[in-house]
Amino acid sequence: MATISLKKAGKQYGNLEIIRELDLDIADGEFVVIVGPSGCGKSTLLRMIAGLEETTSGQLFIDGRDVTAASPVERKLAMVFQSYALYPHMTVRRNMGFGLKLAKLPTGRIKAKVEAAAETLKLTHLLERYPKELSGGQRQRVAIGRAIVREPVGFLFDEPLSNLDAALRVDMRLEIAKLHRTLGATMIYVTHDQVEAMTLADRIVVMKDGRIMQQGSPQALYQTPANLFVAQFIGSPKMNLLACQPGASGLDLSGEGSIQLRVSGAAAPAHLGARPEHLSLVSPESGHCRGTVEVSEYLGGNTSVFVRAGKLGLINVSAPADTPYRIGETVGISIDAARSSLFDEAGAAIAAN
Amino acid sequence: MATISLKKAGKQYGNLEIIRELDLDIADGEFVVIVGPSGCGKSTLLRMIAGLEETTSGQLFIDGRDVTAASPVERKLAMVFQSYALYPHMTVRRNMGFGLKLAKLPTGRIKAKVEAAAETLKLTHLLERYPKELSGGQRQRVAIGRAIVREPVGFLFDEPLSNLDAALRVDMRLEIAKLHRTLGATMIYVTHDQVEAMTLADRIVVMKDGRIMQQGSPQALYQTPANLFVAQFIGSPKMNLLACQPGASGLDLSGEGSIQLRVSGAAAPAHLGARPEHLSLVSPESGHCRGTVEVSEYLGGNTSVFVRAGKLGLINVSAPADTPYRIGETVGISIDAARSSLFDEAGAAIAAN
Amino acid sequence: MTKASQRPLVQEFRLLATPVVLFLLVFLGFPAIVNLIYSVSDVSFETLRQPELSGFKNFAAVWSDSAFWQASWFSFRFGLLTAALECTLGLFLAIFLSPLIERRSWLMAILMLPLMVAPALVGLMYRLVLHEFVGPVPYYLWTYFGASLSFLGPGSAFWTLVVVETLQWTPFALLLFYMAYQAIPSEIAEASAMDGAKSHHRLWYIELPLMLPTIVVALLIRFIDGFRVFDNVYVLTGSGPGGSTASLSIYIYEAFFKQGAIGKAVAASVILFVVSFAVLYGLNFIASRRKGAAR
Amino acid sequence: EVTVLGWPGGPEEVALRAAADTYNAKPDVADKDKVELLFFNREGFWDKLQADLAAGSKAFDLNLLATYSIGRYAPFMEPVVLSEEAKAVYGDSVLSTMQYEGKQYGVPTDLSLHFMYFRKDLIDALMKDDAAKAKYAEISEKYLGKKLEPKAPDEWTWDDYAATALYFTQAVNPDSPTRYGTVLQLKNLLFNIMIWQSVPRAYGANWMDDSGKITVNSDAYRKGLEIYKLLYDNGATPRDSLSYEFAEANAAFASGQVAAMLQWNAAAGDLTSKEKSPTVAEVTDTVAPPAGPEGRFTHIHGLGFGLNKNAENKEGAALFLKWLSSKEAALIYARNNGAPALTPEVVAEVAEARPDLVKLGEFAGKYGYVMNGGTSAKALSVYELQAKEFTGYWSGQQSIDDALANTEKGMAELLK
Amino acid sequence: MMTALRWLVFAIAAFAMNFPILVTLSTSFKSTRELSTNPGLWVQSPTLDNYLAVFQVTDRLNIFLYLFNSLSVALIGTLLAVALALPAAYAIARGRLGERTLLPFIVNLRAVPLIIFAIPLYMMFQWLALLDTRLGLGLILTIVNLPLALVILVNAIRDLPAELDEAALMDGASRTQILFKVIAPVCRPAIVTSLIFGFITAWNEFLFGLMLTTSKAVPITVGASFFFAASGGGVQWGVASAVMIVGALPPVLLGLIMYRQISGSMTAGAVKG
Ligand SMILES: Nc1ncnc2c1ncn2[C@@H]1O[C@H](COP(=O)(O)OP(=O)(O)OP(=O)(O)O)[C@@H](O)[C@H]1O
Ligand SMILES: Nc1ncnc2c1ncn2[C@@H]1O[C@H](COP(=O)(O)OP(=O)(O)OP(=O)(O)O)[C@@H](O)[C@H]1O
Ligand SMILES: [Mg+2]
Ligand SMILES: [Mg+2]
Repeated sequence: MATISLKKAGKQYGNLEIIRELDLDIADGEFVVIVGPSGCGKSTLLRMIAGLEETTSGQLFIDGRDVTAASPVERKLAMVFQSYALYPHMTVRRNMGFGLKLAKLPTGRIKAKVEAAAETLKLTHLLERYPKELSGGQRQRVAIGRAIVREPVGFLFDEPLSNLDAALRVDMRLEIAKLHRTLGATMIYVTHDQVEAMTLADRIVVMKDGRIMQQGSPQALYQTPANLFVAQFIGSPKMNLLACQPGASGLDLSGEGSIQLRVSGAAAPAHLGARPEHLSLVSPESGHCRGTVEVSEYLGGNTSVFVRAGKLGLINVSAPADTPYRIGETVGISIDAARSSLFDEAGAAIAAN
Repeated sequence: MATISLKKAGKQYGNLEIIRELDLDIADGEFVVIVGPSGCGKSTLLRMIAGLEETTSGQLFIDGRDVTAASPVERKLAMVFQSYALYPHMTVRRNMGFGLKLAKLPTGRIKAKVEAAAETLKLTHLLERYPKELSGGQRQRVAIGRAIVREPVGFLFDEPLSNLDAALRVDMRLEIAKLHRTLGATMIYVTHDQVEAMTLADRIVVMKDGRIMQQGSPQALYQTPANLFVAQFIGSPKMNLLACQPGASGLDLSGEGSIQLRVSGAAAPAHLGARPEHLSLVSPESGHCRGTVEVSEYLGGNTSVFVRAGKLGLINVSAPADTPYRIGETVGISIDAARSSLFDEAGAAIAAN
Repeated sequence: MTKASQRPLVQEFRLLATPVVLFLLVFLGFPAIVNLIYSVSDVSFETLRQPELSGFKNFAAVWSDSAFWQASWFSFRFGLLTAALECTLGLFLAIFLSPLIERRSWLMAILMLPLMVAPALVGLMYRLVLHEFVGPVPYYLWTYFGASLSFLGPGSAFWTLVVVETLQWTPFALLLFYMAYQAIPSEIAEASAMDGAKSHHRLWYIELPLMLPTIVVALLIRFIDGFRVFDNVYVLTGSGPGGSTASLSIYIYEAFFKQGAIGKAVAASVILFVVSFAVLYGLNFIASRRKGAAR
Repeated sequence: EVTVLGWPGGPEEVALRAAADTYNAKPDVADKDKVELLFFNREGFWDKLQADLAAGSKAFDLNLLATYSIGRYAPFMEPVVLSEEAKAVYGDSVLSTMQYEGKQYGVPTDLSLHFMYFRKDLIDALMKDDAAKAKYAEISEKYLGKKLEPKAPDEWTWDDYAATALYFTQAVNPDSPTRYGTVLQLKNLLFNIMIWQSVPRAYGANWMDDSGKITVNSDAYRKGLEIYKLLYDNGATPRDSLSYEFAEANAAFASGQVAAMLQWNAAAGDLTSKEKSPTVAEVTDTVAPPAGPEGRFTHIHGLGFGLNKNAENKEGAALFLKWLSSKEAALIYARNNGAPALTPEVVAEVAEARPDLVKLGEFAGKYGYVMNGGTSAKALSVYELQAKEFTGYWSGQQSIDDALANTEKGMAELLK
Repeated sequence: MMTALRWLVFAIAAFAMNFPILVTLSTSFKSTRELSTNPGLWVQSPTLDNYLAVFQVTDRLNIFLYLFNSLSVALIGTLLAVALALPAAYAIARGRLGERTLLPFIVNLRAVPLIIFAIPLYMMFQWLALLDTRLGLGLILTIVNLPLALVILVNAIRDLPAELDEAALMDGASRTQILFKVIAPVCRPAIVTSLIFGFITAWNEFLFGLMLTTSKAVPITVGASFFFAASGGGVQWGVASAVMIVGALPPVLLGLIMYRQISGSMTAGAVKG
C-alpha cells in the first residue's frame, strides 16, 4: 500500500546540514528501524517523510508519487512524536479518536476502536483524563494510541517506547509487531533500544551525521558490520576493539598476545572487533591475551567483567552471572576467532575467515 | 550530606491515591534506583521529595529535619525532569548555568563548570543553541547538565537517559556513577532500564500502585524476589512462570513434567519461576518438560526461543545466538532448579532449596 | 498547576501581589472612601467638603430613574454587539492574515492604526466623515448612488455608532488573537496534520479551543469597553436625541458634571461596580467549578 | 503674576492676547502683576472649571465666565469692581449678563447672540418670480395652514421663516435650487437650545414667571417646538440634523445647499469670507431673528472674566480686571477679533473695521433677552434638561406633552 | 492563489478600518477653501498650511510640550502598570491568590467610569502637589491601564507549562527570580501586547488629562483641540486633521518597533508531553 523512497533528500537549517543526500527505498509493508546516535537526524528524517519538515533538496516519493511538496494530510501517514505532542485540551479518549472523527467515522465505531486500542495500551481507566494528568509513560502510550487507531498505510514511530517499563515495553513491542502483521502497513521506527531494533526490523538503517552508514537485516548488521561505527553501534554492550597488526602467526594484538586469523584481501587489519559475549574468561595462561579484572557489573542474567589488558585497554567480557573472578585478579581472555570482525585503519570491514 | 526519609508519606489527587503511606529511608550518599510500571507513582514520589508536589499525608525528612512544608529551594536538591522542562528562552549555556548564576557564582566559574559539564555530556558544540533547535536526546542531556553543574547534596533523576542511544547511555551511566563517587551525593534515580538499575543501584526500590513492593540490592532482588510481581518485573526478558503443585517426586509441572525440588515451609508452591537464562534447550527426552518452538527472536548475543509447552504456556528460553532449533521443532527444556524460585498461590515467595 | 507546591510559597506570592494592592489602596483608597460617603450623601460642588448624609436616597433616585435604565440597556446592547462584531472580525483577520503578518510586521502596524487616534478625536473626525455636505462618505454615495443614508438620524445612529466603534476597536481584538494564535505550539498543529486535519478542522478543533481563554478575555474586555463607551459617542451624537444614545458612562458623567448630582452619579457607579463584580465573581466561580468537575 | 484661564484657538484668544500684551507693556504694571495666559479646551471647559473651582484650585487667578454659568460658579468667585468707564462702554444690559444676585462677577468681554443668515440671491429671486410666489403660497397653505407671500427676511415672522425653509426644500418643492430650506442644530447640546429658544420667546415664552412658577408647559413653547418638528419631519433640514451643532450647520450652509439658518453671530466671519466659504460668501446676508406675536428676540449671553475666590494674587488680578473693563481695553478687544457688545458711541470708533459689531450692539440692545433664571446656579442644568427632552421630541421618541411635562417637572426640581 | 486572497482581505480590512484616518490624512492637506468644496479623498491642491499652523505657533501653543507630556505620562502609565500587574498576575495565575477577588476587583475598575473619582482625586492630588504634573497624570493612567494588563498577563501565564517554574525552583530560584528571569521573558508577547495597548490607551486618554492638568502637563489629546478650535464652537477641520496625524505618529512608531516581538511560540522545546 505504501512504498516510500527518498532520492538524494537533504535538509538544512541555515548553514547546518542535518540530512545529506540521503537515498532510501522502503518496500510496501516493510518494517524499517532507524538507529543512530543522538542528534544524527533520525527525527528530522521522519519529519521530512511525514511532511512536517520541508525537504530542502532532493525528492521524496510515496507509492511512486512525488510528494516532496505535498502537505502531511495528503501523505496519509501516522506518526508518534518523540515529544508526544498530545492535544492538551482533549481527554485521552478524544486525543485518540480525533483522527477517526476527522475521517468521519460514526461515533460508535470510533468509540469501539479507541477502546480497543486503549485496552491494548492499558489505558482504559485513563480515557477521561487530560494529558497533564498522566504520567510520562501514559502520555507516550496515548501518543501511540493516537497513531494506531487510524490504521493508516504507513507509520512513523519516533522512539515510541522510550518511557515505558521493561515489561510493558515487551508487550508493546509485540503489539506493534502484531499491528504490522495484521495491517501490513509500512513502518519506520526510530529507537535506541537494541532489542527493539533487532526483533522488530525487517531492515535496520544505521545513521550517523545525517548519512546512512549501513542498512540490512539485523543478523547482517550484527554479524558483518560494514565498518567500525556500525560494529560498535549495534549490540549492547558494545563490541570491544583490539588494536592489532598482521604478525608472524596470524594477528599480533599490540604485543599483548596474538590470534590465529588469516586475512583475505589487500587491506591490513588494524582493529579486531570482538563482542563481549564472544569473549570468555579463562586462566591467565590459556587466553589469547590477559589482563586484570577492573570492574565487574552484575546484570542479573550475566556479569560484565571489565578487564584492563595493557595496551589493548579495557575489555568487556560477558561472563556468567555467578562468575568467580574478583577485582584485581589476573585473567586470560579467549577470543572466539570465528565470530570476530576485522577492520582496516580507516574503519572499513575486512572479510576474515 | 543528605539523608532522606519518608514516613507514611501519601499523595492524593482528589480521590485518587497515588502514593500510599510510603516509608523509605535513604542513607547519606546512597544511590537508590526506583523502578516500577508506568504510572505507579515514581515521578510523583520524586516530585514530593523535591517539594514540587505537596505531601498530602505523612512526613518527609531531609537530614533529619522535617521539610514536609519546606519549599524546594530550602531542600537544596537538583532534579532532572522526565519532561526536561528546559527554559525555552535561554541557550543551552544559560540553561545549564542558570542555577549557578542564581547562586551568585562568578561568571568565570560558571563558564568553566558549564563547559566541563557540556564536555562530559557531549554538548559542547550546542552551547549556543536554544532548546527548540535540539534533538530529543540533546534536550535530555541539557536537562542532566543543568542538574549536575550545581553539585547539590542530593539528586533526583527521572528517567534521565531514556532518549539516548545505547552507546551514549552507557557513557552517561558511567558518568553518573562517577559523579556519585566524586560528589558522594545522595541520588534517587528512576529508570526503566534494567541495566541501569542493576549497575547503578546500591539499592533498588520496586514500586507498584504507589506502594513499595520490595527493596534491596540488585542481587537480592534478582535472585530472591519477595513476590511474583518483583520476580517478573526485575530481569529482562522476564522470568517464566510455570504453574505447579507439590507432586510425588518434588513438583509436578501441570502435568507437563516434573522437577526434583524440596520445599521448606508450610505454604504450598503454586508457581515455579525460572528466568530464560536459567533454562536450556535439550533433546525432547531429557528435559524437565517439553514443547514446540513457536517463535525465535535473534538478539545478536543470544536468541530468545519461545516454546509452547502445553498447559505451561509459552516459555521463553535464552539460547545461544546460533541455536540450531527451528520453528515447529519439538524440544525439551531443562530447568536449573537451584536458580529457580517458588511462589505460593498469593504470589509470595517460598524459600526453596 | 497543581495546588500542591504552593502552601509553603503563598507568602512569596503574597509579596508579589502586594505592590499592586498597595498602589490601589493609596491612589484609590481615599477616593473610594470619599465616594462611598458621597453615595449616601446629599452633596453638590458647593458642599464637597461638608456632605450631608441622606441615607440611600441617591440609590433610590438612580434605581427609579428611567434614564438610568435606558442608559444601561444602551450600554449593554452596545457592548454586546460591538464585542461580538469586533471579536469575530478580529479572529478572522488574525488567523486569515497571519501568514502575511508573520513575515511583515509592518502590516500589523497598518491594521493597528485605528487604535492610535484618541476616540474623542475619532468621534470628531466622524463628524466630518459622515457630514452630508462635506463628508466623503455621503459625498461618494451622492455621486455614485444619488442619495445618501442619514447616518446619524434617529433610526440609524445606533448602528452607525456600532460600526464606528467596531472599525476602531477590531484591531484590538486582532492583536490579542494574533498573539494567541502565534503562541500555539507548532507541534500540536503538526500532530493534527498527521491526524488528517485539514486547515478548517485544525481551526475548529485545535486552534480555537486553544485560543479560547484569549477569546474569552477579548470578549470580556471589549464588552466592558463597549459598555462604558464614552468619548466617541459623546462627541458624535452628544447623548443622542432625547438621551437615546447615552451610555452608562455618559449618564454618570452628565449626572456628575451637568446636573451636579454627585451623590447620584457615585451611587450609579457603585451599583455598576457591585453588579459587575458579582457577575465576574460568578463567572469565575462557574469556571473553576467546571474545571474541578473535569478532574 | 496674574494668571488668566481662557479659551484657546478662536478669536477670543486673539483678542485676549492683544489686551494682555498691551497691559503687560504698560510701565505702571508691576512685574508681579503681569498677566500670563493659560488656555484650556472648549470641550469640557466648564466641567473642568467646575472641578477646579470646587476643589479650590489656585492654578489661575482669573477665569472665563459665561452668563449661563455664572450662578454655578458664583460661590467660588469673588465680585469684582469695574472701572468707572464700564457703564459707558458696555451699557447696563450687557453688564448685567455678568451679574448674579445683583453683584458684578465679571467683565463682559464678548457677547454672543443670533443672526438669521440667509441667501440674498435666492430670496431676491423668489420675490421677483410670480410662479415661485404661487408655489410658495401653495406650500405654506399646505404645511402651515395659511397662504403666505415671500417677504424680505427683515420682516419675517417665524411662519415666514418656516414657509421659506419649506419652499427651498427639494423634498417639498422639487424645483428648489437648494437641497434644504434651512439647517437646524438639533444635537442634544445645551447651546442648541439657546439658539432655538428665540422662537418660543417670540411667542412669549419664559422659564418662569416673576413669582417663580415654571412656565415651560405653555403654548409658546409648544409652538416653538412644533415649528422645528414640522421642519425636521418634512425634510427642510438634513435628517442628520439631530447630530448637528455649530460646525455642521455652518458646513451645510457653506455648501450652498441651504437657504437660511439661525446661527450664532460668531459664524459671520467664516460664512462671509471668500476664502473660507467660497460658495456662499458673497450672497450671504444677516438679519436679526424673525419676529413673533411678542416681538423680535435674540438670546444673548456674555463671556467675560471673573476672579477666582482662591486666587493667589487677588490684588493684581483685580487691577487687570479693572483695566479690562476700560474703554481702551474694549477697543483693543474689538480691533482684535473680539466680540464685545459696545454702546453706539463707543462702537462708532471701530465701525469701519468691525461692521458686525455695530449690528451686534444694536441687536443686543434692541432684542437681547435672558430667560428668567437664565443666570441661576442651575441654568446650565436646565439647558441640559431641555436639550434632552426637546431633542427627544424632535426625534420622535416622545410626545410633545411628555417632553414638556418632563421638562416642567425637572425644572421645578432644579430651580426650586 | 490563497496568498492573493489574503492580500485582498488585508487591503479591504486596512481600507475600511483606516477610512477615518485616510480622511484625516487627506483633510490635513486640504486648504479651508478646498474643504468646503471638495469632500472627496483626493486632494486637488495639497497644502502644508495646516501643519504649519500646528508647528508655527509654538510660542503660543507648544505642540512639542504636549507631545512630550503625553510621552512621559504614557510611559509612566504603561511601564508602571505592567510592572505592577506582572507580579500580581503571576501570583494570581500560579499562586491561585486573589483569583476570585483581586482579579475581578481590578478588572472591574475598567467598567466603572473612573471620572467619579475625579473630585476626590483632585483634592488628594492638590494635597500631594501632583496636580498638573506628569507624574500625577501618569499615576492615574496606571490605574486606567492596570485591568487590561492584568487580564492579559494572567491569561498568558496560565498558558505556560508549570514545569518551567518547577525547574527554576529546583535551580534555587525564588518566586521573584522565577518571575523576572523565566516567566517574564517567556511571556514576552503578552507583555509587549500589554505595553502596546497600555501606551495607546494612555496616549489617547482625555478626561483625566482634561481634569488634572492646566498648563505644564497638558497631554496631546487635550492640547490638540487648542489648535483647531474656531469661533463659536467651530472646528478648523484641516488643522484638526494635521494635529491628529502628528499626535498619532509616536504610538505608530512605537508599535512598528514592538509588533515584531509578538510573533512565534515562546515555549517551543521547553517540555515534552
Ligand atoms: N494531575 C493529576 N491528576 C490525576 N492523576 C494524576 C495526575 N498526575 C499524575 N496522575 C496519576 O498519578 C499516577 C502516577 O504518576 P507518575 O507520573 O508518578 O507515574 P510514573 O511512575 O512516573 O510513571 P511513568 O513511568 O509513566 O513516568 C499516574 O497513574 C497518573 O495517571
Ligand atoms: N531548528 C534547528 N536549528 C538548528 N539545528 C537543529 C534544529 N532542529 C534540530 N537541529 C539539529 O539537527 C540535528 C538532528 O536532529 P534530530 O532531532 O533529527 O536528531 P535525532 O537523530 O532525532 O536525535 P535524538 O535521538 O536525540 O532524538 C541535531 O543535531 C539537532 O541539534
Ligand atoms: Mg529524535
Ligand atoms: Mg514518570
